[in-house]
Parts: sequence; C-alpha cells; structure tokens
Amino acid sequence: MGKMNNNLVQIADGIKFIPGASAIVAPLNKLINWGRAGSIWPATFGLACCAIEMMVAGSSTNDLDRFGIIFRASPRQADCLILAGTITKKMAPVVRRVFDQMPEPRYVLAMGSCACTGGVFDTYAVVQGADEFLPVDVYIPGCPPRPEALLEGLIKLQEKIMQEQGRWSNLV
Amino acid sequence: MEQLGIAEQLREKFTGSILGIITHRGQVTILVDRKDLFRICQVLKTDHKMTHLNCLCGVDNLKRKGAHLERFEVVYQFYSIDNRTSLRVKAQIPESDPVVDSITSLWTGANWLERETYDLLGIVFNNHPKLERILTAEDWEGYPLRKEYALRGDKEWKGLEELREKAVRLRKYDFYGAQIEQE
Amino acid sequence: MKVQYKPKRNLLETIFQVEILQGMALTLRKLFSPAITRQYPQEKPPMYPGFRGQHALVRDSVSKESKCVACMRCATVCPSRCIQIGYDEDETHKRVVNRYTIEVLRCVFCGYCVEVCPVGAITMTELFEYATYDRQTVFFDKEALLDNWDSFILKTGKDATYVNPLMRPRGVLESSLPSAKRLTVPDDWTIEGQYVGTKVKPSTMNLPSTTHAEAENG
Amino acid sequence: MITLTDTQTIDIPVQSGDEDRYHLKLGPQHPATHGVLRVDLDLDGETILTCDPKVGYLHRGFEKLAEHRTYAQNIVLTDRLDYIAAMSNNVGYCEAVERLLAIEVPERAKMLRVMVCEMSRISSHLLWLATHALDIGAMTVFLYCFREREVLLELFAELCGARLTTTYTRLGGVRQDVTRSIMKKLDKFVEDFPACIEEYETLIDTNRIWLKRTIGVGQVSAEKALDLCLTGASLRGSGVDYDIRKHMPYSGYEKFEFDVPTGETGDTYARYRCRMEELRQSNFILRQCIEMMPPGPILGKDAPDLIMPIKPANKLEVDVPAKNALITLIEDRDVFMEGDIYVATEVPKGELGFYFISDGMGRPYRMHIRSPSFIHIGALSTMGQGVMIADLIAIIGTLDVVLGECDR
Repeated sequence: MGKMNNNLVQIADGIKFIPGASAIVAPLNKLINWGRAGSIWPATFGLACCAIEMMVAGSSTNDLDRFGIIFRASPRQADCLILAGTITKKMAPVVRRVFDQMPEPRYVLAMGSCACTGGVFDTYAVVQGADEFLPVDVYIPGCPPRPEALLEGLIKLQEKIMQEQGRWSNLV
Repeated sequence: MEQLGIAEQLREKFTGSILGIITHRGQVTILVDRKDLFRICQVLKTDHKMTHLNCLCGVDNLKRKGAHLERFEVVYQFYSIDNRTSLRVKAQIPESDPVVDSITSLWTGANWLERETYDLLGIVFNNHPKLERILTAEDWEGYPLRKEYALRGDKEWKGLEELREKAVRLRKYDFYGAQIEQE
Repeated sequence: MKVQYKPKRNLLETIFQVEILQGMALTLRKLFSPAITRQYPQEKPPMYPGFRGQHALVRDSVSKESKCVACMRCATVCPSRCIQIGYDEDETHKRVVNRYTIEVLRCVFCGYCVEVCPVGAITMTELFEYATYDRQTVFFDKEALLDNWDSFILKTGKDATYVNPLMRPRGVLESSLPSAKRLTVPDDWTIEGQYVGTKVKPSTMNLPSTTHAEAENG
Repeated sequence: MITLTDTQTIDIPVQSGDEDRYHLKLGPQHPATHGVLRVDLDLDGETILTCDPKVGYLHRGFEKLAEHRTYAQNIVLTDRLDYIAAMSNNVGYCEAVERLLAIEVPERAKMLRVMVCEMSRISSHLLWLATHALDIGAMTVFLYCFREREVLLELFAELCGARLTTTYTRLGGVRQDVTRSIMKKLDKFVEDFPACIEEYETLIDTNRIWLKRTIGVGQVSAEKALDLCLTGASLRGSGVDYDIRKHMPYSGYEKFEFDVPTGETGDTYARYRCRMEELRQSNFILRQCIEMMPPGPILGKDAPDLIMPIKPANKLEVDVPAKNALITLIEDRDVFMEGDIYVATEVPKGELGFYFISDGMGRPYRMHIRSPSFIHIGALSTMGQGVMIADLIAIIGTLDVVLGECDR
C-alpha cells in the first residue's frame, strides 16, 4: 500500500489517481466538485452582442466541448446561466424566471459590460447590472469580451466550483 | 428636379393642404395638413408609384424653435423604385389633440412603425388595427422619447421593483445567498 | 441577375441519394484536413498591436509616475462616462492628478480616450483575460492602472517605451498630430508606406505634400 | 424549494368543442428565435392560426440616448445596433451625419468603407447561413461557416482592435489605415472563399431535407413584399430589383461592378439562393477593392475632432497649461446648420436608414433609425399565418433578423 501511495498522481485539486489500477482516491466533497466543474452545462440563452461571441466560443475555433461544456436548450437541464448581453427591464423578469427554472447547484456568469453594469446604456430601459436581481458568480469585462475571455471566465468558474464546500443541495 | 415636380403637382391637386415645400441637402420635404395626410399618401402611392415606404417616425418639437412648429410632427419618407425618386412628407400635430390618420391600409408594414411612434411619443393613429405598446412593457408609464422624459426614466417601472423584491425573497434558497442571510 | 434553382434530380440520383453521399464525402474529406481548433489555455490567440483590451496608465520611464496632465479630454469624450479624474492645482497652476478611476465594467472599449489623449498617458493593452468574482476588483484606480501597465510590460515582454499604435492614428498626416503623438511607427503605418491597390497606375497617385520627415523637422 | 405562488398562471383560451386549439408562447428564451424574440401563437393542432410577434425585450433606449451624446460618440452606439455587421452600421451612420453636416470624405476612406462593408456583409451572411441551417437541422454548415467568419473577425481585430464592436469609421473618414499584412490576408481570403461557398452548397443546396423545408415556405409575392415594406434579400427574393448600392449609391459604390441577384418565387429557397449569390458578389467587390485602393489620407481635412462642441457658439473649454499646449483647440464649425436628412444604406439585412434632425447643436435633436429587422419581424405576423410551427422557424431564419437592431 505504501508503495502505491507514493505513486499517486494528482490530477485535480485533491483528486488522486492510482496508476495501473484504474481508480481514484478523493474525498467525496472534492469528487463532486470535480464532477461539477468538469461538466458545466450552460443554457443556450443569448441576449445581445455577447451571444455572438458566445456562439463563436462554442464553434469550431474555440471548441467549448473540450472543457465538458455543452449548451443545453432547456434551463431545466442546465446549471450555468451565461448572461450574454444587455438585460433590459422588460427582459429582466424573464431572465429571473429562467434562473429560477434551473436546478441547484447553479451558477451565473455575467458576460460583458452590459450584463455587469448596464454599460453605455445608462437609460430608462436597461437594468444597471444583473446583480440587482441575480447572484452573479463571475464577471467578465469586455464589450463584448473575446471568446477566449469567456473561456477564461468559465475556467475561473471551474476554479470557484473546485473550492466549494458542502454544497450538496439547497436543503442542507 | 423630379421631386419638386411631384411636389408641385400635389400642390395643385390639394390646394390649401400643402403648407410648404422645403429643399434641404437635395432632399425635398412637403409640409401637409394632417387632415389630408392619408389622401396625399394614397395619391403618392397610386399616381406617383411611391410604392416603398422607407421610414415613418414622430418628432417631439418641444425644444425646437420655429414659427409653424406644433408640439409633435410625423415624418414619412417615400421612395419610388421604378422612378428612383424620394419624397418626404411631414405633418404637424398639436399637443392638445395628438391624433393622425393611420396609413396601415396602404402599407401593412406601417403597422409596427405607427405602433412604435405611439409607444415612444404618444401620438395616436386613427383606424389602426392594434395600437398597443410595442417596445416598452405593456404597463409602462410615460412616453420615453418626449423631451420632458428624463434619460434614466422618471420613475422606476413596477415590474422591476417586483423583481427586486422577488430576488430578496428567494435569496434564502440560493447557496451563497443563504450563507449571507445566516450571518 | 436572376438566381437559378438547382436542376432537378433525375431518377438515378433520386434512387441513390447522390446529394446525401456528396455531403457525406465532403465531411469525410474534412476528417483528414488539419484541425483548426485552438487549444486555448495553452495556446493563446494571435494579438495584434492596437487591440482594445485592458486599460492602463503609462508609467513614465523617468518619473515613474503617470503622464496624465488632467486635461479631462478622455473624461469628456467617453460615451459611457466611466472615467473620473480628480486633480489639485499647485502654485504654478499646473494640475496634479490625485484620482483617476475607470469603471471597467461600464466601459465599451471604443478607444476614444486613447485617441484623444494629448500626451499618450492612457492606453489600452493587449490583455483581455481578467474575469473576476466581484465588481470591486475591476474598478481600477490610478495605482491599479499603473500596475496594469507594469504587468502588461512584464507579460508581453515589451520594453517600457512601447507605444500602442492606437495613440497614433495610422495614415493621418504627421503635421495634423500633436507632437507627443508623432512617434516612430512601422513603415506601412505612414502615409508614404501605405498599401496601394495593385492596379492603380502610379501616374494617378497624388502624394500629399507633407511627408513624415518634413513634419518632424518643422 | 420554490412555492407555486412564485409561478405565474397563464390563461389558456380554450373554447368548448375546440380541444385542438391552444395558445403557445414561443420565446423570449428559445434557441430558434435568434435572440429575445417572442412569438405568441394560436394553434389549431400544429397549424398556426394567428401569429403575433412580441418585441422590445432588447429595447435599450437607443434613440433617447443618442439625443444625449454627440455625433461622434454615437458611432459607438451604432456598433450595438446590428452587432453581426457593425461595420455597415458605422458606415451608414457616418454617411448620414456627413451629409447632414457637409463633411468631405477622402477617396481612400470611401474605398476602405466599401471594403469593410462587404467584409461585414460576408460575415453577416455567414452567420445567417449558419444559424438558419442549424434551425432547419444541418449542424455541419454551422461549423464550416464559423471557420470562415473567424478569419474575417480576426481581420477586423487587426484593422481596428475589436472583433465585433468595431467603431471603425470617423466623421470624415475612418479610424485606421490598412496595413500590407491585412491586405495580404484579405487577398488570401478572397482567393479561397469561392471554394468555401461551394462547400456549403454541396452540403445543403440539393439536400432533400433542405429543399423540402425551404421550397414554397414563406412565399411572398412582389406586391406583398412591397406592401410589407420588406427590403434587402427578403425583397429581392421576390423579384424586386431594389438595392440601395445601385439605386442611391453612397461611399463610391458607383465605381464598382457587381450584380444584384434577384429571385423569382419569393420563397425561403429563393432568398437563400439570393444571399449565396450576394456572398459571391461581395467577394468580387472585395477583389476590386484590393486592386483599386487609391493612395491618400484616410481622414478629411475638415473632419471634426472626436470631442465635439455641444454648443457651436462657444468653444469647448479645454484649458491646458500654456506650456503643455499640445492640444489644438477645437474650432467652431458653422456647418451644424439646422435641418433634417434621411440617408439609407444597404446593410446585410436590408435598408438601414438614419433620419436626423439637427437644431444646430453638436448632438442630434432627433435620431430615428429605420431598422430592417424591425419591419421584417413586423411582417412575420402576415407571413406566419396558416403555416406549421416548424415552417415558422424557417421563416424567422430566412428573414435574417437581429433583435438588437429591431428593438434598438
């Protein structure tokens, strides 16, 4: 046993792989985080300009599937909401409802200036920041951010998920 | 100039309804009385082959100086694809009675443009099939493009306030929100 | 011109579904062509000079301070009103900047502030990866902006006198630029070295009278 | 756990004896509506009885905001109109303001504008093809189109520093000149692109699923299209030869040779063929740009500064210490004369018109945007009547709508 312990390969934060025997040694908490971080499924939810860059991130040049990120058309199957674009006051209740339809654990990623603070549209019709009514996890600056910046934001989100503790369900 | 010729023909046909002809940067505008607006548009479409409606919008003249300016005006831009001529038609609308005839029966595409003008400026179009708010929410108060309306809005929309309350109410079901509430 | 519908299939093509096979053959052929996917975190995208990324205040190589003279031009031109500048006046009525903040999450990255800056104090670097968990981190004050410049120099390996070409609009006459923006730039950014169409006859070319060298002398 | 009181009840209008009739709200969150479009449908089985598009979910107060910003600052806003082809919007806006303020544009800048317009037309049509094909069920086309689109976006990034929101034009010219490396890459793109169009056509042109889903779907006659005020490829598909580049040439389009493709039947397939042909024509225009690019400055002599005075009578107070007098003070311009103007340009979606009223200030008194998408979605209620739900998705795709431009 001792010999094997020395050969453990750390493949992620707290996740150790036993070479030769296809087995993993990890605390359950870390294992679940690892699984969640490796399979972020965002809802296909484009609002404005940033949605185009989100599409680019999902297309051939920057393949999002490499990170286990697959767009789901229904919020019921998704666990990440990418707010890609301007959230207007008329749209805000819809955004909130899409968020409410998502099962816990769920994450929100505000992409671009408009989703973060309203951006240049400091007008009567635009919500000044998604965090007025949503718990935003990651803010990505840019107008719109490059697709690589979105990828970096998703990697930041993965890091955040890996450091969570005791997020089993909203009942606990 | 062909545009001016059309304007002159219209002036002969609708004596008294054409209040003026303006040329600015090569574009001809005719000012018409709003009572005859529908008929003038009809004549433009049928007799002068102005089959394409480029643009329809309303203007608030509150902060503009001018002798004959009423509070609002509506602007129509027509184009004839066959003759390659364009013409602009303007009609003044007083604040006390902001009503003008709809041209939806001539161009179906004018439907939404008129709804938009109603939504943002509060100009009412007679005989419009469905004059409702289109860009702003159904229960929005005020007309945003009027000059006295502030850029950031005069007061908060009801729906957003409800949403904020809802967000506070539902925060305890959220993982990080529940932690904050416990503290 | 009238566009044509594609010709109808004949009986044989209908039976053997030739068009489906053609499509399949195309996708099969692509299996053997090189992949175009960029392995992002390991492989960075190509960045071009003048990319409008993270903001920075240029750290002057002599005084180690910002070059800003508080002329307020950037704050005036900003369409999203995200730049705030505070300044004191010393005894010679020279302005000393004491506060310079950019609310990056409101910025639209249009580059107007860089373009109007008369002394080349503010710039936009080629960094774009700075996603955060909270809004405060990307509310840059003066120190943070100067640090951005340092980290940009450090990360990209450029030397401290590097100049973002956004500061000098390409193809504009040298004499129409303020002197602080008359910088040495690559050849094809000047009006003499600019790209000219392959079929433009040299006789029709009317070169402007002011050249690069003249503007620097005069 | 979310209690039921938080969900809203929806009244479903069911008449007795009419069990098959129901009411469906498609959107605003739906992958096939190209953004935040909502369509309220009354259905009989799967046949649409009435179709009522609801827009405004992206209404950002654009026209109001433009009245509070100067002409130069509004260029930034136009990027966010039709964000798929931001360059075309920049050019359309600047053409309008330049005619209003009588600003001269140098020849080279005009040619550069044509070049970026056609580049953005190609990139916009590629995105249209990608999403339209994805809606109808062809996934591979999406991946192929984005491959070429990425080349163009990287060229935009090299040219002006941003991929989507370009802010490339300036009043009286453009922001930056092209370099030789950009032209070399563009030359290669123009060389390779016809082969790529062939690839897309191999995949879908004769594909029987594609043909079944597009031929005869969303048919509009020429008179009906004019009645609905359609423009762009949606109008040309019905056989009306109306292209503003030919009818009212701007920015030196009269110097270029190109054809305007028109269809005959006015169905989804005809519009698809028109747009594919437009890709080839745009490519041809780009080839001419590469060959005919004239030398010279890219910004006119009387081009206004980015910092525009709001009141023309007073100089903008920019007091700089005398020793640091590096700034050329903005001169008064007496060209901010009162008046109004309507200038239309041909953007990938159709006719983009800007109607300006100037009251002599440095910012527009009123700016109205005649956006093609707004009118095209308005036509959806007519075009969508009596068709199946699946055909409605094809019709939304073929109209090529962008909600940012529609709602403003």
